[in-house]
Amino acid sequence: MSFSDWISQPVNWVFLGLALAVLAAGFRVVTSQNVVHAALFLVATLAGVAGLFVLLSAEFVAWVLVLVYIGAVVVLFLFGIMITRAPTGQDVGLDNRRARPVAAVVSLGLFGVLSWTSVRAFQDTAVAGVGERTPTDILGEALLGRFVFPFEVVGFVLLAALIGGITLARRDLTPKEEEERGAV
Amino acid sequence: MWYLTAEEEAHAAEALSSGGFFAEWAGVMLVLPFVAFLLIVFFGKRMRRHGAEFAIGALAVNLVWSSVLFFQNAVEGIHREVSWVVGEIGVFGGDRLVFELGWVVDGLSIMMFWLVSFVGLLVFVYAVGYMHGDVRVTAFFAAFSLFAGAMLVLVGAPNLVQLIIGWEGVGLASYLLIGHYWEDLDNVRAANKAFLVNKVADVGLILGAVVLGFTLGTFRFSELSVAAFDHSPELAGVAVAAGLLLFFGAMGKSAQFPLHIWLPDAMAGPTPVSALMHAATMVTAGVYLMGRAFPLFEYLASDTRGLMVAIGAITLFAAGLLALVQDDIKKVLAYSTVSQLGYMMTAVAAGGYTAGLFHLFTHAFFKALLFLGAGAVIHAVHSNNMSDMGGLRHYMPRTHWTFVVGSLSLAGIFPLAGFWSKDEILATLGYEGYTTVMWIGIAGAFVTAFYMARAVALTFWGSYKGHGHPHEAPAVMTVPLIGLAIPSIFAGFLNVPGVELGPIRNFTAWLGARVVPMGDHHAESVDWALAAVGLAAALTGLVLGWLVFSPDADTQRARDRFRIPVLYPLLEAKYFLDHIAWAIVNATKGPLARLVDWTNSYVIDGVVNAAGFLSAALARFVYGGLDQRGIDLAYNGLSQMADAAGMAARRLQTGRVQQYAAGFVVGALVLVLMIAVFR
Amino acid sequence: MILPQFLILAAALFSLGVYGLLVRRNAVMVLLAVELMLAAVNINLVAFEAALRTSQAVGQVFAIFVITVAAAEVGIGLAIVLMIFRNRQSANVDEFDLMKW
Amino acid sequence: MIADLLSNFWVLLAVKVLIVAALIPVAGLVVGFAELKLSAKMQSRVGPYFAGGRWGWAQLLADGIKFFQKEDIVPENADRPVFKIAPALVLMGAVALWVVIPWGPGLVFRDLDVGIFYALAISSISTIGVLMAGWASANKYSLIGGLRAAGQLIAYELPLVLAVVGVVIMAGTMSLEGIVRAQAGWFGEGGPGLPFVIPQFVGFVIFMIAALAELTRIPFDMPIAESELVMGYLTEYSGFRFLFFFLAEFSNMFALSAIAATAFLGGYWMPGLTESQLTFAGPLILVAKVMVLVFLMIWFRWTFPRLREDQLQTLAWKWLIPIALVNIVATGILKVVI
Repeated sequence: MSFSDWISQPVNWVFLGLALAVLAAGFRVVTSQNVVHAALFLVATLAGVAGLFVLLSAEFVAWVLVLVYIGAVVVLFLFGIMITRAPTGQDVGLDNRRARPVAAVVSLGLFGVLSWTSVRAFQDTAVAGVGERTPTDILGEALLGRFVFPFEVVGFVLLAALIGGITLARRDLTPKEEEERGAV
Repeated sequence: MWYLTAEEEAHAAEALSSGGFFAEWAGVMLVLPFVAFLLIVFFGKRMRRHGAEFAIGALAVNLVWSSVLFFQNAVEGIHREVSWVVGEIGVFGGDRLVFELGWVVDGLSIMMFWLVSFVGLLVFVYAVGYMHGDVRVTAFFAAFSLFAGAMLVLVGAPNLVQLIIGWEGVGLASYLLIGHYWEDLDNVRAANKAFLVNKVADVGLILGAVVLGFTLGTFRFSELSVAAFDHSPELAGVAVAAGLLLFFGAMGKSAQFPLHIWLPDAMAGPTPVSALMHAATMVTAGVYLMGRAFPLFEYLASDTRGLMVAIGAITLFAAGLLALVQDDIKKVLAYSTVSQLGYMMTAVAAGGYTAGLFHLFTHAFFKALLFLGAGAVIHAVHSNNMSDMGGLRHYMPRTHWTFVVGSLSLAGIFPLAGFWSKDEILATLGYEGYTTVMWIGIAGAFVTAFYMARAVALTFWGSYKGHGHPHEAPAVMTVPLIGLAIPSIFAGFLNVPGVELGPIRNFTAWLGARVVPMGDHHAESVDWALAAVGLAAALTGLVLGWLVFSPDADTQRARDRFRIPVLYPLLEAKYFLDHIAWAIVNATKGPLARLVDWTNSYVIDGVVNAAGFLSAALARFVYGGLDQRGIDLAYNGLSQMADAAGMAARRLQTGRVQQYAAGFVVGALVLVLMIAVFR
Repeated sequence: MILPQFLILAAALFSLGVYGLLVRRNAVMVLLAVELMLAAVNINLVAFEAALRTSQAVGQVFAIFVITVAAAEVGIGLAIVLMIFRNRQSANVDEFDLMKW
Repeated sequence: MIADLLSNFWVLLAVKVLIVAALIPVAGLVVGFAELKLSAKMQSRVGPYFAGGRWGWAQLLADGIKFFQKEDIVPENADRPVFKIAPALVLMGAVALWVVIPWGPGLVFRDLDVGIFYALAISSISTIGVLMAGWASANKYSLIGGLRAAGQLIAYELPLVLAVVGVVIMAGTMSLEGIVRAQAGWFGEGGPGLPFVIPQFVGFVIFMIAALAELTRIPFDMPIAESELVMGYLTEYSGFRFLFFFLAEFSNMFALSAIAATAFLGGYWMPGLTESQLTFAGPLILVAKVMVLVFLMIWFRWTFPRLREDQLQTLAWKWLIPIALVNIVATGILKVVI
């Protein structure tokens, strides 16, 4: 498939737009010198990824991504950042400047190898489009049928993470505070 | 004279009853005091009487039990032996030499069971009053219960091993109780002395047990008796040696000259201890052992008799003399006890089985009575010394009268218990041909009466020389006194020669209920002539003592200060026996220790050192030559290489996760490329 | 649409994540970079699912699993960072080098 | 002609966007005016009176024009881009909700397979906007307000979603249209039907409480508690950016009420009406139901006192979520039994 064939499909314009947005936002996530900005750019990246999922006929996954990531995970990030420290404006020392060239080389090499292998391996394999979206009930049956055990395990992992997070992050009450709590 | 017919000999054991339930389970009596001991140890301090309840309860049960046995035996004669094999000591000539525990119920052991239970119970009750307010009442009763248990184990022992266990058990209890007031160093010394002297004697007992056990292949008394009765050849070979060894052991526990030196010092313990252990029961264990092994001495080891009778005779007279000069009332009684033990030992050694044990029986009552009386007095005046007493008959009449009864009984005044038993001994000695010893015994009776008259006079007559106001002991103490005074008066009638008391037969018959006949020599009727002589000697002693010591305090003091030259210092110094013992120990311990040291330093150490030097030289070569210069070099080189490699490699571990991640990604890339290139 | 276009995009996003992972000093920022990488992985999973059309939508199911586990990971990760920040007044990864010789 | 035109995807899309864009301000105005007048009634006041002649009906229009005229003030230390984007993001979340609300049989902009799930997911986006607003204002009251809002929204998103799960289980679909059909056809075609508020009353109560919290309305209005935080994350906003927030709140109020009405009260459906009748009567019926719920929310505003922050969290984590979980289990069992 030549590039002109590829670009002539309108859906690929949408893809291109989303991809560029995702990459641009992703780039800002790792280069932004403001913590909050980075987190917000992550929101943009994930929104773009959700759009890509819709393109890829995975609507349910897309909304899961929105609900879990944008609705909860990033909020949690922002929450954590703002509770600890969140100056507006530039924040020096977010990056390890000496590591930049090495990291750039490594990630570029990684990108090269991955894309090269992907192209070589899958050439012109077509993917399902927007109209052929996966019915949600198939997902539901897969989750609660064939994958019910991993599903339970994931639920258990979440529970463990919940308990672990509470245990780690809670501040031990001072005796006075404990007394006040007990009095309530 | 009284001899067995052939038929009687053959059927003596078979004629006896097996005794029924109470004999079958007589072991309960052996166990109960130990149960009481444990209960006292664990719960004693919480009890109102600090654990005395348990001790008294156990002995009360025992008294009922042994009384039943006593009457069964008196009516029909019992022999019953129960043994359990609990272990193996070794193999002897194809036979297993086993370790057994159990009980033997026969005339001798029943007499001892009953005696220990009866006197023990009264003394325990007395001790409740006597020990009131003491700092360690619980410990006292615990040790006392332990003693009772060990004593019952001893007298119920069907074999020598169990006897030795009980023997050492009573020794332990004795040690604990002599040292009851350990705050005073003298008491500790006394306890140590008693323990060590007993240990010296115990060596003889244990060696004797070993000799007998390995000769017969068993430790059982019954088989020993049968073998002796049958004149077993192999036993005959060792009989004299074994007999002497056993007698040596008995000398220690029963305080025979010259091993009697521990007993007067043992008076450091509380008075009830002196009464029960060091007068009535424990010290008679030696006499009991002689009685238990009597067939051995009767049928085989009769050659040892001369020595044994001699030692008994010396003991009875020398100890009696020592009692004359003591100021401490308990020591008077202690030397009196030694003297009476001499009587018993002499009698048994001379072949008077019944005579010796009958004296043991009666002596237990009146000597315990005297000790308890002395205890009541000490309790009242807070002093052991008769020079602090006097005139107490006005203050403590009950104690006075019971003490007088005990004294008269001990002195052998007709018709009290002591008269009959002492007369029996003197008669036996006469029949057996030990005439000299018999006269020594009569002289001893005189001495006995004399020092008892002195003790009564100095304590209860004259006028009070001490401080404060003495008062009568409480009922819990006087009731046991009366309880002991009654048998002190009447016990003698049990064994009037030739008199049967209806269904309850003569004491001789009870005591003869054994697996084999005793071959005892026993008078069929009272030898009134001899009795008159003995009584005369005793009365003379009494009257003389009375004349010398009774009138009043001043006379007493003057008379007491009168010192007979030569004799008095000799008695004062207790024949220098303690000095001699010290001298022996001091003289031997140095050379002996030096010999051992020399052997150790030059012989043993020499061998060890030589081996050591050789090994060291070899080791030095291995170490210096092979190890240090050869192997270590190689290992050091290797380890230095490893060290250097590690130092180089540890730079990789920076602790920075991101560097690891970078390395990880690079590694993955390289891997992918390699697969792509080389596929 | 063809598969490689999504794979290359995922590769690019993943590489960006790796870059952020290696460069960032702040632990929270490192976590953000990890989220990028996880998003890239999810793109791959969903894209493969769209290409292969398994009968039970296995790729999407696993994408959901990844999202869920990532949520757990963020929760724990942030708790740890908070803890460290509270104890050391710093959330810089290159200062957590206690686990070395 | 018109049918041809509408069959073109892009034209249809443009029309739909236009309708939504027009509906949102109208809905916002209606709800806002209702709030003004109802509040006044409950407090025995007259409320807006002069604007527009009668009843003060043009009051909010006048307010809107006033807001547009005002200067767009950005604080000196504010993070300008974030500060500016935040209101738009919040409004966007509110707008996107409208896509899936069915107004009648087939009268829906996009009947998504995962409709109700989409609605809940999209509504959570506004949380980000609130946080952005709070942080970018560079003002401690704003930041605290933003953080409070974030904590509150995260906490109440869970009961919101879990309360709906019961309905989804009963309907067997996440499509809002499907849920309405399930309620209408519960006792067979043409039967009386069953609004899910009856079997799912617990879920309905939880949903309404959680919705109030999501809207940060009294009694859950700690993020903008005047007496504590001036105006919370809204403190630094003025002019049309404030209007965006204002509009988003009322629009959200309407949209969430619409979703609640659809999920629990039968949506556009009313017993006794045929499908063709519902095509015309549906929107009116839905609006009527929505206005009942909006009235409820306004009523609560003047009934309950404001909660404390820890009471808020306790209510969510210790009461609503466990009850919602129990409700789900019970519904599942019920479904299996039936």
